[in-house]
Amino acid sequence: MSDTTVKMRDIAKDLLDKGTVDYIIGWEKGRFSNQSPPAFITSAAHVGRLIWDEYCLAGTAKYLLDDKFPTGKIGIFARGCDARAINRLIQDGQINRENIYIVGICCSGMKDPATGNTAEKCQYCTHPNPIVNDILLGDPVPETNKPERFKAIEELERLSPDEKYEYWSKQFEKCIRCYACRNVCPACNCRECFVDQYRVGWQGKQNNEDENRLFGLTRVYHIADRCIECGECARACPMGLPLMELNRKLIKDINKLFGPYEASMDTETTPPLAKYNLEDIEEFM
Amino acid sequence: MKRIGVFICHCGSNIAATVDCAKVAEAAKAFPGVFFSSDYKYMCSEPGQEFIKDSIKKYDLNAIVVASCTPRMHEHTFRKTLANGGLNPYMFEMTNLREQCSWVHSDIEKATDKAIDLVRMSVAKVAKNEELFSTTIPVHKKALVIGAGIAGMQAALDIADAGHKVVLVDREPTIGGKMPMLDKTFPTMDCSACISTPKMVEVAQHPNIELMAYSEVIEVNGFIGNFDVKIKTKAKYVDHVKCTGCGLCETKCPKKVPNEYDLGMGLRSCIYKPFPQAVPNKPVIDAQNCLKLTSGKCGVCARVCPTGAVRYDDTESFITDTFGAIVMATGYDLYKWEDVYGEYGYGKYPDVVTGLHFERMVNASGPTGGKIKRPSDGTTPKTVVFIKCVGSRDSAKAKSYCSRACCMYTAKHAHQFVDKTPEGNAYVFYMDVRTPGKAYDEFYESTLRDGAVYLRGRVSKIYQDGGKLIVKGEDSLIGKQVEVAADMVVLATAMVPSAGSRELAQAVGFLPDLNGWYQEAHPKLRPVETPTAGVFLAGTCQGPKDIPDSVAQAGAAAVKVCGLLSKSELETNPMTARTNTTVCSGCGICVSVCPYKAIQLQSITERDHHGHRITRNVASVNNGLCQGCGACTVTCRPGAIDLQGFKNDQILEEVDSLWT
Amino acid sequence: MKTIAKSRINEVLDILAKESKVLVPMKVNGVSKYTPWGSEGRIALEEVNTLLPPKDTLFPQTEKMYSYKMANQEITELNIHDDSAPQIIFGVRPCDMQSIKCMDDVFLTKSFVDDFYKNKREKLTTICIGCSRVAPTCFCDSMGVDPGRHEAADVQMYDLGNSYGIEAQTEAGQALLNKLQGLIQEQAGELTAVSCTLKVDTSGISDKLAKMFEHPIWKEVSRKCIGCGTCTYLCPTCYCFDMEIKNNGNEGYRFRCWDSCMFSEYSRMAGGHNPRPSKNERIRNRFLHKLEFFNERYGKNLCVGCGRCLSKCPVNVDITLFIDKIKEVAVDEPV
Amino acid sequence: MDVIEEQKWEPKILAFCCNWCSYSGADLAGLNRMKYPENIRILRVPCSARVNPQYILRAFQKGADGVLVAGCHPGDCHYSTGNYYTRRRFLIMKRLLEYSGIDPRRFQARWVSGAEAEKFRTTVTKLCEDIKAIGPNRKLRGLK
Repeated sequence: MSDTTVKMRDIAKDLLDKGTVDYIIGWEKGRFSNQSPPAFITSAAHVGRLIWDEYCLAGTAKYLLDDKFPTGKIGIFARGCDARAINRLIQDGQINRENIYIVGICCSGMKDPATGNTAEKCQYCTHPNPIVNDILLGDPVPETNKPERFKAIEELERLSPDEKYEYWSKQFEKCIRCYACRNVCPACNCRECFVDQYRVGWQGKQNNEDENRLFGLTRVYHIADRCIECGECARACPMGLPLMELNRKLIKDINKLFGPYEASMDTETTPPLAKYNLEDIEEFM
Repeated sequence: MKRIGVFICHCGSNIAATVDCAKVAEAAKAFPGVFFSSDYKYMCSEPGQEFIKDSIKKYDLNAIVVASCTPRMHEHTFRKTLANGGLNPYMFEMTNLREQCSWVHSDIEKATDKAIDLVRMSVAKVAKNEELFSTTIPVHKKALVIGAGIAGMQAALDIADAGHKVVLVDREPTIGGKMPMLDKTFPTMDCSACISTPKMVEVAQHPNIELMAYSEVIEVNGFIGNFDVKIKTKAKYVDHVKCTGCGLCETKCPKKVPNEYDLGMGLRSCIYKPFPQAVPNKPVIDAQNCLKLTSGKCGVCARVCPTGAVRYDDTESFITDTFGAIVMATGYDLYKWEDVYGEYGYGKYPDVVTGLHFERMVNASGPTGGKIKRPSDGTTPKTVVFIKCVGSRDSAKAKSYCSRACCMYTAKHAHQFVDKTPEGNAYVFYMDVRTPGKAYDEFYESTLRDGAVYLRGRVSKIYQDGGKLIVKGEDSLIGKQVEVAADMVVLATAMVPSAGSRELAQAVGFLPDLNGWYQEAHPKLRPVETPTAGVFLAGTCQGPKDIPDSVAQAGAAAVKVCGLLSKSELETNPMTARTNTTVCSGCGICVSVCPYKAIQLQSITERDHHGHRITRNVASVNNGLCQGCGACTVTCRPGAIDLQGFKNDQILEEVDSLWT
Repeated sequence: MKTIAKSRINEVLDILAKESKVLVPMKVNGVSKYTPWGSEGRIALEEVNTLLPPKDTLFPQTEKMYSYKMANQEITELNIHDDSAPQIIFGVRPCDMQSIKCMDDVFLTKSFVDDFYKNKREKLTTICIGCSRVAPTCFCDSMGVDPGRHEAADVQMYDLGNSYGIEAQTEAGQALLNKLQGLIQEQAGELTAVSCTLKVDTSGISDKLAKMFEHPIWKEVSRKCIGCGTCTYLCPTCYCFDMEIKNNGNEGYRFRCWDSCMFSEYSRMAGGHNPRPSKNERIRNRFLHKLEFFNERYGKNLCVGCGRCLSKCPVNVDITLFIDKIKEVAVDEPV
Repeated sequence: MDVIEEQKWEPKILAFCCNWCSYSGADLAGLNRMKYPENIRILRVPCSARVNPQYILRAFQKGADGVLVAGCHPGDCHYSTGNYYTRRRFLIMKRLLEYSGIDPRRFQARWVSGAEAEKFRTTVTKLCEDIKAIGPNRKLRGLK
């Protein structure tokens, strides 16, 4: 048992005993050794369920939306990605910082349950250390901005329009519209998703390549300047759509067009598409 | 369930000549929700509108589409027709078959197909229209006039005489603008100052006018009836309450600098009034040049001032006030010919001057006491060449437009010169002589009779030769090169919008045209209004004009203002943003993009699905402030905030309808 | 028994494909699913079961029901849609075969017959291949399914190493075998019995759950659910659907498409009220439907133990763990 | 689309025009009797900032061969800042469309003032020519 696990349990026990938090969100072992799904610990007696290993893949922050108006504080274990997700939810006005107690964990990356190699979402992680926390576990992991994470996008950009279309057709043709990508995404925190607005009719419910593509492109546009690159969408997708290749395309362009920007590094910076600069590049003359 | 009526207008032959209106009407019958469709010669005519009203009753219609001209023309007309016909005026959509179809196409078949598509779009949209109702906003019965030239003064006086409060702002130490600088006014040759300075005094003394000279508008917020304006008054260094305007300080001031009012031809002290009849008739200190303020030495003016009005520690001050209407009267500047006209010497020849220099010269109160003298050596010129259209009507080098006043004032100058210099020769190089106006052409004729020589052609070169300026040009009427050895050359330079007018327009919230002149709401029908409701135009800020036109337009603007201020409240446009609070998650992105600060997060208390009381934030829109641009709607991912009259489902229906 | 050499499976499929569409487990850009023989992709018989279940063949994710035309505000044309055609589905695993039986119950029995389903079902011939090995997530035998075979299949095949044992179980199956005469040979074959490594005890669970509608356990087991539709869309038996109209000016069509009881919008009523407001109620509905309601109505579980949901759920919501938990909790009277 | 249809194919191009500049620019083109192709269908919006990029996706999905978004020049927006947001939104959407395989010539955003009738004419004419050259749009097209 890793000593982070030990520390996790001690802290959780302490927080629950003292009543600092009503419950704490972490991870526990699933039925199989390569599963460490999220866990909700409500009493000190159960802190033994908590675990920290290389299969703690799922994000914890999104669960804060299930309890937006808590009676007491919510404890949450947060890796780098979860911390940015928390900022995202705070900036989007969904939760209050005062209502949560963040136990940050410096994360050196998880494994893909299927292959045992480094999980893709972690391969390209630029902020493994929680940027916001009330207490920090483990020693900070060295951070790089991983320019290589845009390599796949650059390669796609080099394709001809028809080749690009062909590539995405193959992808969207697979989509089953289970909306796992949306439901794990901390930037997807609307009360009612546009796809569910049958009265307005943004989106047909038919499952076909084009409706799926429409959903895919709209989804990425909706999170364009708010994606925190946690990679949960791609991880959650049961059909293996390379969703981060869409997200990162916009992230790349936004950085190029409007200057360096990383979403949710704080809770104040206005997202680039909600502001402007008189000197923005001009292509529409 | 919608019962839609469709009316296709022939607009005489304007539409019918290119679009098969009957065919369009027939096609429309088949569109979903259409229960009546017909074509008609003139929908906007009285009988046309009656036709709509009758059909509403006869076929029990509850939504109407009229396909005719641009909605920018008649949308309002037909909304009223609906109201008179007993429908909500917003159950209406208009299809633009004239400006955007019949007038721009010639192939009847294709134009008709397009027309059918355009009508289909409107039908699809109107099927989603909802009844809208306007609310009212208060009107602050106070007007702001920006710029106190002849136009600004006239507008201020007319509004004030009608009994409304006016604040008149000018950035110069004195009001009056350019008119008092002029000597005589064409065609009557009465003294410019003699008729403008009394107006200045009248303005200063009017009980309803608050004068703010040496001041600038720096910030404008709000909307028609409710403009919140921030005005800066520059540091005068003279307490105008104490100052009696005796002028002692000006005589004692040890430092003299070129006087802007005389275009640098004369001198003034550093504590100064621009000219003797300045209003307010009290001096200000020119901080750039004042010895006390620049070096701390001197202080003479303070010592000699009998009332102790001089205050070197004076600072700029700010006031904010609310106005119901704004009149823009920012006037013009003269085109900087020195920057581009190399053939005239780029301004390096002292005796090549502009018409305004000439005005100051011939003006008895000017730097030369009314004597026409060469700036270079002060001698009286015998031969003067006048060149028209310097910067005007010259799209290659400068401005493509005609400055309108030059023909007349050049005729006036020539007349004045030969008048004052009997043995003198006046040559006028011109492209055309434009004298439309009462007694204008007669005046020009008299100038010819006075002996002024008009040469039709452009001047190709001016160069110095000893004491003379050699003016080379062409007389295109005889097709010969001409050369005049002149003592002085007077350029009729183009009018351009005054410095800073573009920034001011943007602060107020409308846009100048391509030349920087203020764009009127409609070139013919709304010449003194801007696209921004409650903001009006007077004088040359809208385009080159002479004095009579400026004064006339000022009066027109004043009437518009009085009309507005006569109401105590206004109906608001109901086509504003609205929030669906069940969908709104309170992320607040819409708040950040609203240009009118019309959206705020407001907390509401409700019960959640499990019956627990919760308090959460939602966006709430101030209909008075919202102008209906819809920028917020696009930032809202779930479309919780939507724009009435241009709702997401309406626009999506329009798009879809094109491919049904 | 009758056998066919594995090396000649392609020939078998070629012959069958002459007369009707043959759906074969294939890997098509990364996804294993039942794919028409002859289309691009690699045949994937080695996979224990495909990522996408065969559900789509009988109950498409999006299915046109009827189309209409209008003129002058009146309906002028109405056409019921029927795209059913003879189909053979090859290589169905016993768990998925069982799922077809579940759907048969839903769409064909209890005095309700769904024609769209019926037309397709009547024209479908099923060829089941018994499993010679199982995946760690397989638990079909706990759900009363024999991993080795399924009696409902028209043709049953057994993996004998280099060849498949093959036998007809229905007339349709016999007719199909007749077409393969040349390829079939007699040879003795050893059937190796397989059983799942993942076991759950479902005995009495239906009755127990009947008493647990208000039990606090739902809050606990639903907590980590993210409310996506992965489990229901990958499930071979989940048959919930929504019906919508796609209108396009004066014409349009009505279609039905899969829907998921895991979506918050699924149970939202027109007025906005939602009888299943949170995942708590939604998860309860799904598990009760699978293990209780369906049992009550059709006498079997609506879970066939294919293991797709537990291997693909992004947060490992695991029906087998849930069943174990139910066993543990004490319930006497309804709470 | 078969060859015969191909030959009589005429592109249908949707143009979102802001009420204050581009739409009145189009009106001015009419007043001046300027001619441009019939393939343009103008959809009037109060401001280019009202144009949701999702509308463009929708138009292509429905079968648009080309889409134009036209608004006031930066600095000239009737609502003072709307088109600055438009600019950012469509700088992004333009690239996303291209990335997903839509020929970049099929989508354009342009600033057309109320005075620029000629610019409106040349813009839509050019757009039409380009799209006639690349042929009907078959991408993103949904089942009707």
